Amino acid sequence: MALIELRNVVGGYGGAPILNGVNMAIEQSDIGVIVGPNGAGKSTTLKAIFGLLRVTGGTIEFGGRNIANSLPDTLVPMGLSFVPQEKNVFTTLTVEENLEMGAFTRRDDFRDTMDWVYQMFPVLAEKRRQPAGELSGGQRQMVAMGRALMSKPTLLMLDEPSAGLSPRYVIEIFETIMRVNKEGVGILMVEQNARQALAFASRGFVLANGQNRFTGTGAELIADPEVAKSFLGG
Amino acid sequence: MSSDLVIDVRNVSKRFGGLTAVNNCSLSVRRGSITGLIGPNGAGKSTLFNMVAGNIVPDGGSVIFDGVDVTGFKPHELFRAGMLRTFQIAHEFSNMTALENLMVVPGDQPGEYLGNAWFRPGLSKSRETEVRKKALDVIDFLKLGHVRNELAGNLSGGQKKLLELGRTMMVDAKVVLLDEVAAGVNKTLLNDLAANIERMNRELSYTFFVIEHDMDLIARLCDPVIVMAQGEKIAEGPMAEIRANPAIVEAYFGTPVEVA
Amino acid sequence: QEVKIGFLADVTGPIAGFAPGMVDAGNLAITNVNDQGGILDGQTLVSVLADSACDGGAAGPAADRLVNSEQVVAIFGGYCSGSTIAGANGSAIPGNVVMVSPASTAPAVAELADNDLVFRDVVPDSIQGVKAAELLLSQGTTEVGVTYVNNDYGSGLAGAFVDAFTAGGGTVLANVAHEDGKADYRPEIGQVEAAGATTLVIYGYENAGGGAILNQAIEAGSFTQFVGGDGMAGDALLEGRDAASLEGMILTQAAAAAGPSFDALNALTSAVGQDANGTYVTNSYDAVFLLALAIEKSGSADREGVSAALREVANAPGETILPGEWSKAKELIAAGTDINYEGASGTIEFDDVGDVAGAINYFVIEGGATVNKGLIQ
Amino acid sequence: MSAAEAETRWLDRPLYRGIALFVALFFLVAAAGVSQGSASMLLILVQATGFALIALGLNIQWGYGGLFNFAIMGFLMVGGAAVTFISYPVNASFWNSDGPMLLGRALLAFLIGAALVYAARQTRRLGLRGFFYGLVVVLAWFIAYVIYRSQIDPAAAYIESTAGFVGGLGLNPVLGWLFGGLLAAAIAYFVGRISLGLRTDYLAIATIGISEILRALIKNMDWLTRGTMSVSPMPWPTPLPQALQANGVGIADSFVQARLGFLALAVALLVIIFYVVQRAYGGPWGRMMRAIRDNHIAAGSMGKDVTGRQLELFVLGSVLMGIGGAMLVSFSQIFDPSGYQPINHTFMIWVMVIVGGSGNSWGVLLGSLLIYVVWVLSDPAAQLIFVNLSTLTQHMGWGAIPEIDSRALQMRVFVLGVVITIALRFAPKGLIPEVIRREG
Amino acid sequence: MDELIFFINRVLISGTVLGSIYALGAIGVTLIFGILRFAHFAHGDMMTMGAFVAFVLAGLCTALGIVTPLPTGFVVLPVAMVIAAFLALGIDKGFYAPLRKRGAKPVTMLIASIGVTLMIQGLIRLIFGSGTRSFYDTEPKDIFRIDMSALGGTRPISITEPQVLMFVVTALLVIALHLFLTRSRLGKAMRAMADNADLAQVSGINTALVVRVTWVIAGSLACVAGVMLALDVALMPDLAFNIVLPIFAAAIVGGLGHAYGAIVGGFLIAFAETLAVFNWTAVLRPLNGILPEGMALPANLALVPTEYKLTVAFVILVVTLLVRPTGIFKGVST
Ligand SMILES: Nc1ncnc2c1ncn2[C@@H]1O[C@H](COP(=O)(O)OP(=O)(O)OP(=O)(O)O)[C@@H](O)[C@H]1O
Ligand SMILES: Nc1ncnc2c1ncn2[C@@H]1O[C@H](COP(=O)(O)OP(=O)(O)OP(=O)(O)O)[C@@H](O)[C@H]1O
Ligand SMILES: [Mg+2]
Ligand SMILES: [Mg+2]
Repeated sequence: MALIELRNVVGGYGGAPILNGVNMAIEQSDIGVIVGPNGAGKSTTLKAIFGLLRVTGGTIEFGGRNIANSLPDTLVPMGLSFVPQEKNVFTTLTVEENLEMGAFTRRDDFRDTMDWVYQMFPVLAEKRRQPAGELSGGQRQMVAMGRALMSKPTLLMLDEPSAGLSPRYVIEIFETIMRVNKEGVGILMVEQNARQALAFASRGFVLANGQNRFTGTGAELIADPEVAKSFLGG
Repeated sequence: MSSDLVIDVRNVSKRFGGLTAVNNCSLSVRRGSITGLIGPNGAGKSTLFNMVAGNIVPDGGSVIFDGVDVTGFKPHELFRAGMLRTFQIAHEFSNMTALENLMVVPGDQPGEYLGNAWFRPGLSKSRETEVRKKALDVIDFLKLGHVRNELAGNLSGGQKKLLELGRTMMVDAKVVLLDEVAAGVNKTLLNDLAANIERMNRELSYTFFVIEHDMDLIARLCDPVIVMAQGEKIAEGPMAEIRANPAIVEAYFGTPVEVA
Repeated sequence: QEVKIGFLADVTGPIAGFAPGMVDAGNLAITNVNDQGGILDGQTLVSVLADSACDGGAAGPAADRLVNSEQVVAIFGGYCSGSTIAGANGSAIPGNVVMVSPASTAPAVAELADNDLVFRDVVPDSIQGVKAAELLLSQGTTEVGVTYVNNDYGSGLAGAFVDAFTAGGGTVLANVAHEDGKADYRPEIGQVEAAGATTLVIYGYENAGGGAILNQAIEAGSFTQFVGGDGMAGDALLEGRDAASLEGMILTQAAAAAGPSFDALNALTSAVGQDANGTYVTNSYDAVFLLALAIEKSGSADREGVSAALREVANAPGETILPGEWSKAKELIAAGTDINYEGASGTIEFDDVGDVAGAINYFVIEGGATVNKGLIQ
Repeated sequence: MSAAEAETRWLDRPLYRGIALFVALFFLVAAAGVSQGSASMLLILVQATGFALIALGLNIQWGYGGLFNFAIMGFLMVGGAAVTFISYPVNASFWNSDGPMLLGRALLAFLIGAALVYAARQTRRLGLRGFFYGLVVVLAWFIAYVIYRSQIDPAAAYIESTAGFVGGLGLNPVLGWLFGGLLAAAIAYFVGRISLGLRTDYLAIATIGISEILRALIKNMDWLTRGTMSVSPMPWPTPLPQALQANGVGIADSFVQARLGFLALAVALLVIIFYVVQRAYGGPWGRMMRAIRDNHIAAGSMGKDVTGRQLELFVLGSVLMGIGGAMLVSFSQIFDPSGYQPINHTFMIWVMVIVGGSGNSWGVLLGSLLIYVVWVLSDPAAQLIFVNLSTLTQHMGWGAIPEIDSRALQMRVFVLGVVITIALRFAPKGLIPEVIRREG
Repeated sequence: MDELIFFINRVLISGTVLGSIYALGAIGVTLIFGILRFAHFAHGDMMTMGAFVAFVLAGLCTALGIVTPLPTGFVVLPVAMVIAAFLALGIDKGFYAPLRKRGAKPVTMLIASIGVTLMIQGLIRLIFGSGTRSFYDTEPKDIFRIDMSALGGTRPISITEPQVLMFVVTALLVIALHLFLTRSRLGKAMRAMADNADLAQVSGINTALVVRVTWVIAGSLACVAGVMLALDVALMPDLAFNIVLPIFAAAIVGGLGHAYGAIVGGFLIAFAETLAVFNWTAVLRPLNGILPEGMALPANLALVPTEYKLTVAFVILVVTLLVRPTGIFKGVST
């Protein structure tokens, strides 16, 4: 059974629907990447999963339960985690407090998780007492991901994690994502750095006008000339 | 001095509290060029742009634009002098429609003055028709036609970036400063945009000054490329030359992704 | 059948603290009238209340509602001078309605071009201030500090006091304004203290800034003598305060807050649980009772003639009428006898501009009680 | 689609919604007219017109410009003081005294002080920086303050003791309204220059501060405004009821006719201003202002002179406030500085604009009329409700509410509060919200 | 010496009392602003409401014949705080939560809070009338006069019991609040939400709970401030409404959203008010001995007349904002 499965999801912000039947399935071992033109509904899809907008049709199954229209504070304990694209750290809180906030829903001792995060991002351990607002763009992205990992998710969703990062950080972030995935966290992310992302994705989804256009493994999508031309910039 | 330089930044510095974002930095942009500006996150690129475009007053040093010392000028004065910028984090007019976002850009609209609005409606009206036509053209070019009546605040991240870029097409500017317009924009559309930038540069002799992390785009468009790190300019030259510099490669590009 | 008297009352706004007592006093007068046979041919006298909020802008609509919608015969009010003036100019004067204000002490009220329609049964600030100054000088006090509430009442009273006190050879060491409603008056008190005054004259309201200043001045402990005006007088002064610290405090108030008239009113108010010593309570009762008498005298529920009748029932000569003596007054009027109402707030004799002259009594706090010392000579 | 849904859609269209609400308002006013009589209704309408002008002024500042102006009371007082000065009869005893001469000297002192401050600020050009520059400027301010006080204090004392106050010029009140607008504009210009750089809430509290400062000045400059003693009666631009009565009009009719005259003048002014404002806002001027409101950084980089334009809006709005404030003073015939309270003269205007729908002149017009009418009617309404409530508690054997007459009136504010919260609850963007201009 | 004592009595103690009141009020304002992002205008009336709650409780105690060593109004404070917290929660649920749900703008919330202010004011006056009341009707207020004759002073330093209590309570509350915000999970969540509400929601923080906690804290703090003010001065329906402007000024000068900023701002405004009208002659009088003949100090050396007292506070405010546009501690903004 898939970790998460979207079937014909329809939803929007109150006006005309933005998602007109989105389908996707991710296993816990998968890295899924959503690509597509601007305004296709990629971010909206992630928000729909995370309960940040109204889903009016279709089902979103996570761990066998339909979670459509559930709120984040119920989804996080279930193992779902989300890193928005912008403003994804608490700038006035220290790095460590940022991580603690990620573990807000947990009642158990989360110190080992924190150690795990610090192991994965050693820079953060150095800066644990520093306000997150003083970090560079790449470091912030790590804090954001660390925060999301503190809830010990089984599925981590990321919205354009590489946007605005210098090439070096793009590589670092992607490597981190792969590492996280190897630790047993399913990944679903939106990327405009599509070629690079699809290169290591096990599942790729091309979205346009709120609908799936192509689905396959990352390699398949890159190889598809039609996809390459219309969505990956040739 | 040399009218060859349209932007000449001399020894500017900017501190935020304890942090020196730009440190005694000098660089210049040749007229008619597409000059790239790259560097690690937090190098001070956007801060430099802000000082050139008048959004931040430098702590020291001066900015020469088209032979005039414009240090301390207000952004709108620089706009009138022919400088136009985009923002890294989209600064759309969120409660206005996409179309209006573009229509508001052209300067010197007679209808923007109360006197004309009250007493010379004809003048305002004819200009208004022109502006609308132009805005519609730009909207179509950016493939935003279907959302032209949507509030800009409701657009997707990439669409906002496109709108940001669209503004530069609404006026004839001498110099356009682009701050990471590619981030979040679909690559296919980006190809069209790059072609358009090249065309404007060639046919309308716009000068572009481009901050970008997308090396393909930089390589395609820019010559020369300036590299900044820790608030200072550390290198300048054609892209090939920059890529050949091992120090920069190590600090900035890193190594290619290995597929797991 | 009803005869309406409008109450133009500043129930909300800056003087909300003591306006209710005044409204109640007015209503008490109305109850007295109705209980003793009603007005004219046994008709009921009723009050119509309108809120003027101590603001000229708000007083306009309020007064107009009374004059043009409710068609009242006469108006009791307003309280704040601004309300009285705005109500008079906007509606009462053009509408030919008599107004009697129980509390508007500003000189501007006397200057209205009012066709003899606007009266007040409160002694103008000037007289009380002058009398207080004379009293203090005669007692040998030559140096005082003054603090007054920064409105027409306080500044008028303090102005008159200071002028008279200095003219009489005294020195006003500090003359400090205060605004009502502040959390803290220690800086104001400090200014007076700093000037070296040990006698503090407070021209404010006991249930607002004046009371707070008195408390904080007691806490400061550097004054030996307090003096207050009618705004400070009342039973509430001794409630919740250590009477010992007020020992010797002098209060001035328009006469006769004692004597048969006051006692008569005091009996009436105590019966219904009101406080005759409350701020402007006597003036309010008198004003409404006088209006009722004037309507009775004029013989009809018509606005015309109330003004002239008011003078006749208020001014000497005539058979004396005390507060609450409605049935007696009614009989006398029916018999055509001239009457002269003696107010609980003082001898009410309206002059040309509708003001009362009034004598000033003074009181001293002695042994935890307010003792009436009679007229200031 | 169900019928209910269709209905909400229909009402959601701003035009229909606006018409429906204005019709409802008309009935409310008409009902007030029937119950209160036409004279009272006209009085309410005149004052409401004044408030509408003021609210339009705030709408220009907040609705168009996003400027958090909480200094409305200050501008109303300025307008009031202005019309007092222009239209109140001439005070001969002042002009025949030494007062004008002393005031002239004070003015001279003021100018000297201003020059001194200006000069001190120019030391920056001479290269003075940092601490010493600050020191020089502060010192200059202090000296200027002392020089000015040394002249104005004796002048004030002299005038207050000889002539009371300076009196007026005895000119037509309409001139006074215009002067009120002008004076408000001048003050708004300076206030704006100082404070418009502040962000929303910080600007709000700074302007509250400025309005308190203005109030303190106007209330305590007895020589100029007669301070707490208030000035009256102010003349009307149109005939007073007394004047009509002198010409043989009956009392009841005189009220109606006189107020109709004033109302006609006020409404004419409102219509002209409304038209003029709407016209500018509908075009590129309004679009530019909305752009600045939405994102002033971007607007600046798109060539809009943000500070200049915000100042333009601030001054323009304040002009309307000055005119409105002056008109209200003329109408009520009294200028009473103690009567001004932030809650009634600043926050209430905000309520009018927000409940009506900021950014939409029609909405603001509706809001100001509605709130004012509700405020006036809350007086009898509160009495009706709560006196009956007291009777009820009496019947229930709980005893009457003490001081019920006054306490019922205290509930006026409660009635108003209920109306405000209910209106916002069902229309958080205002009764007639701003229209998004979708075109092409 | 007397001059110094005078200064202590008139400036230090007076400024501290006023500053404590402003600070207690401003903390609530600033917390609500930080987390809910609107200027809660009704805060002043929540203070008054809290004071009346305590007044009723104190009245009950007296009626039951309970005698307490400290002022009864103070002893019942904990209970009053609980009640005030519930009232605050109720107000939020009834008036602000529906607006929040519909995404109302901050200014709409501000106007709604004006509506709430008006309602509270009306209700308080309906129930209690508009007169002034005192917590000390049945017991005298203790005044401590510290004799300074040992140090050569002729006058005592005087301070009242409620003032001492006020200092203690303010200090304790500030420390408790600090510990709560920096140490507890919920406190950190509150700061997180003040920082970035959307991200807090995404992190799974129960934002509704945080909002409730905010109201509980703000409501009970308002109650403390109101009771303390009423103990020091007197209890009246417009007790705190009159000082809501300086309270906002304090919160803003300190920088909105910062609890410590509110404290600094409160004391700054209070001392500005106090010092502006302070008559410097009182402390400089010894100089008269040194100064040459004919150059005696004038009787009044205050910066401004008392009519302009609040004006000075506001001038300080405006000047502070011109130098630091978002307050001393770099506050947030809507
Ligand atoms: N307004 C500000 N206040 C405080 N620090 C700032 C501010 N703006 C920028 N900085 C800091 O200045 C440094 C340079 O920032 P800048 O935005 O210029 O970097 P950049 O080169 O554009 O980076 P990127 O590629 O990530 O956009 C960073 O460390 C940043 O945190
Ligand atoms: N809050 C909103 N209200 C109304 N419409 C919205 C809102 N947010 C997004 N939209 C619309 O939904 C559509 C899809 O937006 P979405 O953000 O999902 O795009 P995207 O695929 O993530 O694009 P991008 O690559 O540019 O980020 C867009 O047309 C946008 O205009
Ligand atoms: Mg997106
Ligand atoms: Mg940047």
